[in-house]
Amino acid sequence: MASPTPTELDPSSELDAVADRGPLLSRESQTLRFLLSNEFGLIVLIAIFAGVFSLFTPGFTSPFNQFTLGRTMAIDIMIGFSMMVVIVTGGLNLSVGAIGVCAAIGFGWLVETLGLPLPMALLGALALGATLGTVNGILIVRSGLHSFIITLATMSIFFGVMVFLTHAEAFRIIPPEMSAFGKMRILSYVSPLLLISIAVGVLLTCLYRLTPLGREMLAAGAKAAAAELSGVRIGRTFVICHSLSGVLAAIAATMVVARNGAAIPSMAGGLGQDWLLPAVLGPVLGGTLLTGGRVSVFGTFLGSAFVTTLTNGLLQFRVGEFWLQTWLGGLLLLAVLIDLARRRYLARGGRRMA
Amino acid sequence: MSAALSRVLQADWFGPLAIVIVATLVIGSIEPSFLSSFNIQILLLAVAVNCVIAFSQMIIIAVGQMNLSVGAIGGLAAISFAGMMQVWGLPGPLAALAALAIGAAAGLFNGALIAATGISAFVVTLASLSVFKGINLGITRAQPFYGVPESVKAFGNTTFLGPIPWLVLPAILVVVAIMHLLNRQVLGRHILAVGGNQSAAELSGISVARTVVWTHAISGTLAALAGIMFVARLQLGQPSIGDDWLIPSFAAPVIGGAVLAGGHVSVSGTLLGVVIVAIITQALVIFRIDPFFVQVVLGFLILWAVGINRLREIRVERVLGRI
Amino acid sequence: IAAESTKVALVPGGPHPYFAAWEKAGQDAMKDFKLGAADYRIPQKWELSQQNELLESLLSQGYNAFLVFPGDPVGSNSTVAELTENGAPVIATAGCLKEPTTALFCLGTDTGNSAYLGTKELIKAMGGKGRIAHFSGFLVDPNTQLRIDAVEKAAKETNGAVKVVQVITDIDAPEPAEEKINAYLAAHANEVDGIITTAWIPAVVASNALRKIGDKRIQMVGIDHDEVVLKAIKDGFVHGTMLQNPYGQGYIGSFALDKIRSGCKVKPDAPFKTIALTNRFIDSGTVFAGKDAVDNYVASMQAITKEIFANFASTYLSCP
Amino acid sequence: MTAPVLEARGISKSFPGVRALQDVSMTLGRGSIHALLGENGAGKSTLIKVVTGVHQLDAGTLLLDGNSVHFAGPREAIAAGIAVVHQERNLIPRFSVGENILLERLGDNLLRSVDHGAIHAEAKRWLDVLELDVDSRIPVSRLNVAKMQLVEIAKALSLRSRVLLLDEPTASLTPHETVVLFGLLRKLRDEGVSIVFVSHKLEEVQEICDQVTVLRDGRNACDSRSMAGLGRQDLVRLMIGRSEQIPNWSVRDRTTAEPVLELYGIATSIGHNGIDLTLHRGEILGLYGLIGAGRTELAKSILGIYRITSGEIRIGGQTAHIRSMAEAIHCYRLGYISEDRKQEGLILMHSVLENAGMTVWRKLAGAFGVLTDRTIRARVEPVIRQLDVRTPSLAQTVGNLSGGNQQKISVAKWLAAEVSILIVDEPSVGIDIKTKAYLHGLLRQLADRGTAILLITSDMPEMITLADRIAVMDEYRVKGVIANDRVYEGMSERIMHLIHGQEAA
Ligand SMILES: Nc1ncnc2c1ncn2[C@@H]1O[C@H](COP(=O)(O)OP(=O)(O)OP(=O)(O)O)[C@@H](O)[C@H]1O
Ligand SMILES: Nc1ncnc2c1ncn2[C@@H]1O[C@H](COP(=O)(O)OP(=O)(O)OP(=O)(O)O)[C@@H](O)[C@H]1O
Ligand SMILES: [Mg+2]
Ligand SMILES: [Mg+2]
Repeated sequence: MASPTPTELDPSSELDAVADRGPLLSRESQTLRFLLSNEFGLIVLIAIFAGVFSLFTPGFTSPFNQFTLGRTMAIDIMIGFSMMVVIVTGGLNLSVGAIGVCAAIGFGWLVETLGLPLPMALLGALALGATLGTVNGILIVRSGLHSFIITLATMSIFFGVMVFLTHAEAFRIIPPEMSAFGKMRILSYVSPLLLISIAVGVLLTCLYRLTPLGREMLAAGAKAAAAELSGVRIGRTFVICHSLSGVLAAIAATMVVARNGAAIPSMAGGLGQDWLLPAVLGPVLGGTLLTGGRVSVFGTFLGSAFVTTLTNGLLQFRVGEFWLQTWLGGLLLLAVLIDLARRRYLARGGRRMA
Repeated sequence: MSAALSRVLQADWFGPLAIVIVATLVIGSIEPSFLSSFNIQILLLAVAVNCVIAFSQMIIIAVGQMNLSVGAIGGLAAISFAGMMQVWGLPGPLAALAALAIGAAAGLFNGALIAATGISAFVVTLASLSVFKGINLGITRAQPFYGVPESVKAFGNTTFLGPIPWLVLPAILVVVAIMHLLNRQVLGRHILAVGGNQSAAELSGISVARTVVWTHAISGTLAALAGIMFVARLQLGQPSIGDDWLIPSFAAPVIGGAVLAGGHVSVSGTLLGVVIVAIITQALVIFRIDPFFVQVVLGFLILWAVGINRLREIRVERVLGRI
Repeated sequence: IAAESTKVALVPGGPHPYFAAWEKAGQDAMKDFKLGAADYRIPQKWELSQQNELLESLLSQGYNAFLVFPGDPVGSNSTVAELTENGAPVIATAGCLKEPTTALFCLGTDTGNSAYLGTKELIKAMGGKGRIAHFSGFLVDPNTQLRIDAVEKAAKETNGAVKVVQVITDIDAPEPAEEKINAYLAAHANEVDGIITTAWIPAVVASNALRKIGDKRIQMVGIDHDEVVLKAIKDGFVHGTMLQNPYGQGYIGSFALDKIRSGCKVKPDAPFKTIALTNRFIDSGTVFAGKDAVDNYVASMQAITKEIFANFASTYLSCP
Repeated sequence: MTAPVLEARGISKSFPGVRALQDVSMTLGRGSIHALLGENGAGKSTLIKVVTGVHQLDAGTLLLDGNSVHFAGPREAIAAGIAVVHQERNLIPRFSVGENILLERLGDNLLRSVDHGAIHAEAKRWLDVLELDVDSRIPVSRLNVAKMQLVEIAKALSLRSRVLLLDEPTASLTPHETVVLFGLLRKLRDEGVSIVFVSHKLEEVQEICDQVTVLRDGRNACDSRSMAGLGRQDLVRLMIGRSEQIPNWSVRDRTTAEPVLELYGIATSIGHNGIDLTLHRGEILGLYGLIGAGRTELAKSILGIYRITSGEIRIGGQTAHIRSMAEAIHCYRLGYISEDRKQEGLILMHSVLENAGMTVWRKLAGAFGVLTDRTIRARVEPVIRQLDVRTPSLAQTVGNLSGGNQQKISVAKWLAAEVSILIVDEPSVGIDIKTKAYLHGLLRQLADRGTAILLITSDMPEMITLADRIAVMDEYRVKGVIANDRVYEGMSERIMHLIHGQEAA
């Protein structure tokens, strides 16, 4: 296999002669790049573990388990997305959970107390998420402080205001279509929530691949100074990232409402902290860089899917109940080591190909 | 003179210190019992343990990584400490040493794995968090160890020189040691160099791998120390010790001026960050804030504290002509 | 249906010492009633989603009867509904689900009532007047609000002689509990006469704090049976504690689930109690244990268990 | 020739998709200064990195004093007495100048204490040797690129090693610092140190080197020849396979065209004062000055990065208040090629395509705001080809390109942007002579088509080749503006006279 060596690109010595030599991208290196990618690694890992689980536990492949697995996965993926769009900037949004809970409670209030129709209430919840996210973004950009500390504070504030207003009361009277949606099974295996996550994932991929805004987000996150000197409006871009994070958190929250059949303040734990782990785990395993500037929507999807599969399978395995976490951590380590070995092996092969 | 003044104004600790002083004066004048000897003792206790937790994270921030497993290591050390005293009847100091060793070993495990494989510290410590917490639950089955000897309890509960708790001693030792380490010791400079620019450090002949391993070992040891101190303070080995350390462990260094990307941390700033958080927590209790409003006030106070500090930085930058 | 086919899962909300007795209760029930299984399975963390996942998974694994401590009184309902829809009866245990729910009934401690009774005991010990501080658990747990209300109610009944001057919440973890309770006592110890705690960790920490300041003037009523609390009662730093009956819950609950699976129905006219969350509540017993009762608290709980068990089937179930 | 100190034999090294070195050899004699030449991407830096243990070689052997050695990492190379200044800056930004200089020498005993006093005393010595006037206690992040480069050189010198590898050490230095450095290098050579010197400035190479190795496309074009008898055109031929084409551009006068950028009495928060400049349509106005003259800062002040305290800026005849770069580009069609490609010019972790297209994304987005790789490629590929960028593909990470090729990308993205005023700050740092000619041609073309260019460069020949007029700056003031008659000797004399003249008088 011959990848183009630099000599092939040597232009003719005449200054103005721009020869038309076809695209500079070669197919071989694209294939190798995919095989070396995180996404491929995760697919392999999911396949390995899913295979082991379905061989050794009877319950894993049952329609009900696959359905609940998909449902849990869908929510974790969406939570992962809402963190991912901020990680792109090199920051974090600790308040994803708090925004999510606020959006869920806001949704509950809109349908139960105000009696709004379902679509309006959903829009209202998303708008609330966007607003809170925007507040984060503006505070971060205006103060110049790290998003970690700002969202740490707003996590307290958003959640505190919500608890203060509701006194931790849940909203239960949500439209029956909503809870039915949470329980709905397509072909008895698939939760429609998973389809929503896939759809959002496709949209996000388009954002980063096909729009100037998405590219600017990545550029600003990778190296703000360089992006700024190329005309990217850093501040505005960062604010939009946070607003988007708020919207995605709100979508995740409405999915949880559908799943729980109620909007409850404790759905994400105290201050919404229970969301933090799934929020960061998916993007990080999926190859989104914590330092910003690189994103993989599909990777986040697979990362979250991998962790939920692993957890689900381990629960099926019935390892000693108190030792489950040890197993989970151990298998996670094993998984990244397998992945590392794969990458080393392929990289060596790739160099030989060159 | 003005150079010295501007150096002080630029220092990381200046802003947090000003906040601490102002807050102490304001709270003390409204509620005199804030400055009572018992309250100072409580404040010192909280600061003593929390600053060790913060340092165990700070040192990892310094090298440009994150350690999500500080709480899990602390919890594991705590229950090992209490467990060894209860089950094997080990004397306190011996059990403490063993628990510190467990913490160091856990840190070494993290560090070695990160250094050897190049997998991000975030993923490694997340997985090991799970492993350590699982061992904790597996051993205790969520039951506390109660058999903490009186001597350990006394260490966690008594004071000297008036209101100063004994537990402050290990904390002071840690502060001094970390300060010395980061400013004056080759290892400390290596840690900051790796955090500041890893590839440059590598090219300058610094062994990044060795530095990372050491850093994690120190972090693990500190987390274990915090766990041990907690057992002394709580007087029992609770399996849930450490579950909630993560966010506070980051908050104090960041309030104190640490750069999350690595290469710059401030020991005094972090210490003051811990003090600020402790004062805020206490103020909320002392002023009897409606429990449903506590979180809101807490959030605004954090914003206020970091905001003030940031304003000062902007002033300094403006004086230097950067803006 | 034969008893061997009954596979009970006892699922608490997360790892917590309170539920330790469930394991033994399940094993005993399995032996005594010849069940297929009565396993104690815990979620790894106190997270509603983790508990939901565990329950769903247990269902796929073939468990067909559940004793569940609801992670959230409202939020756990949809998962419980899913379990019952799949033919597995559920009893809300130790904590209740908010109606409407598909759980058969709630077998547990009336958290509000327990707090109320505890406060009454405290007020008695305080001589009928004074100021009370109340330390409780997670604010997002609706039970916390019930407890706050119950304590307030008991204080109100004294017509102003007793006042609740402080409520501190979100101290279910040892670290914040240490910090906040000590800080409070440091600033306001001489302004309170009594402490009521309505969660496990605050009870432990407050007992220690009182021992530390050596103050026997402040009266305190705790909750549950942590050794620290019991010892503090013996030593006179704490007035008493409100015991609950986890063993009885696990044992009787397993028994009831098996009966239901073998065709019994819950009597519609059974003498259920009504509490804030539900009108199908069975009290698993809550007793106040003071200084004289701490040594044989196990015996007293067993007595209650025996008593409830003796006519449980006839009172609450109608069997073919 | 004296006994070889360091020998590389048949070295090969590949990266994914690139064969960087193939069977390359080089022999380094004791007490010699050895030039390592080649086009951008020829493999010079890679060879240096292989020799110093940064990269592991795929094939070949390294001999040190005749013994085969293998360096698993930079530590071992340093321990073996090899010091290096890499092409990219490798400093710890928050560490003091002094500590950066002595970083290698902190030692391996992790528990030893650091004596800051001794460090600064020692560092001061090396700063003095290089005649660099900075306080060794300030953090290096406060230095400009040129001073950072000198610090890096001091860092290598302080190791007092037998072998010194310098990868384009003079790229961002002005002639003055270069003279000081060369004096020092000669002294070291006479003390028996073996030095490898990489540079694209052939005058420098001819001035100081006694041996030469030339690489072409990763292979030896010549292996350790004596410099004696090799002329400039011989070197060029070895490097690019043909001789240099020296443009013979006519003198232009654009001062009659309409002014597009005017500065009147500009003073800034960092010390500029009373600056008057006018840039006309289609004009290339040079801005010359020694390091620290404040040219970069003036450019950044125009862009709104530093505060302007008094004076007026007019763009296209209208008073302009630029507050951000985005405004500069989108409202005033004003572009800026930064001198600091690593920090401000490029996003090293992103691909060539992303980097080169960054300035035109907004413009290229089609209906519904959709912007595909294909659209961007169509716009940037011609420029990238014209600048002869060596990359396996447009998807290559810019950070993996050779230094000169990175610089080309940071220039290319502005050539693609089609702005009407372009500020160009040290555009040809690290670019080989062939591409430099292309670049000059492109800039000249732009100007011919009406773009006004403000050219900041410390490279006097480049300045005299390109500029129509030259403004000379010193200590944050404009000392004078002279028309360029493109006669090197006369012009350089007049420029230096403007800088030093008034002081002497
Ligand atoms: N880490 C890397 N990964 C992939 N390719 C690389 C890497 N480092 C260098 N290369 C490639 O190796 C080739 C040689 O690069 P090198 O940096 O040695 O060139 P150079 O001669 O120093 O050029 P310059 O004059 O521009 O500095 C180039 O094509 C470059 O793209
Ligand atoms: N904010 C600042 N704080 C301290 N020093 C500064 C600041 N801004 C600029 N300087 C210093 O001012 C001097 C002038 O900058 P610089 O050398 O970049 O000017 P220049 O004429 O563009 O030089 P060059 O030839 O490198 O382009 C430098 O020594 C730089 O370190
Ligand atoms: Mg190079
Ligand atoms: Mg400059």
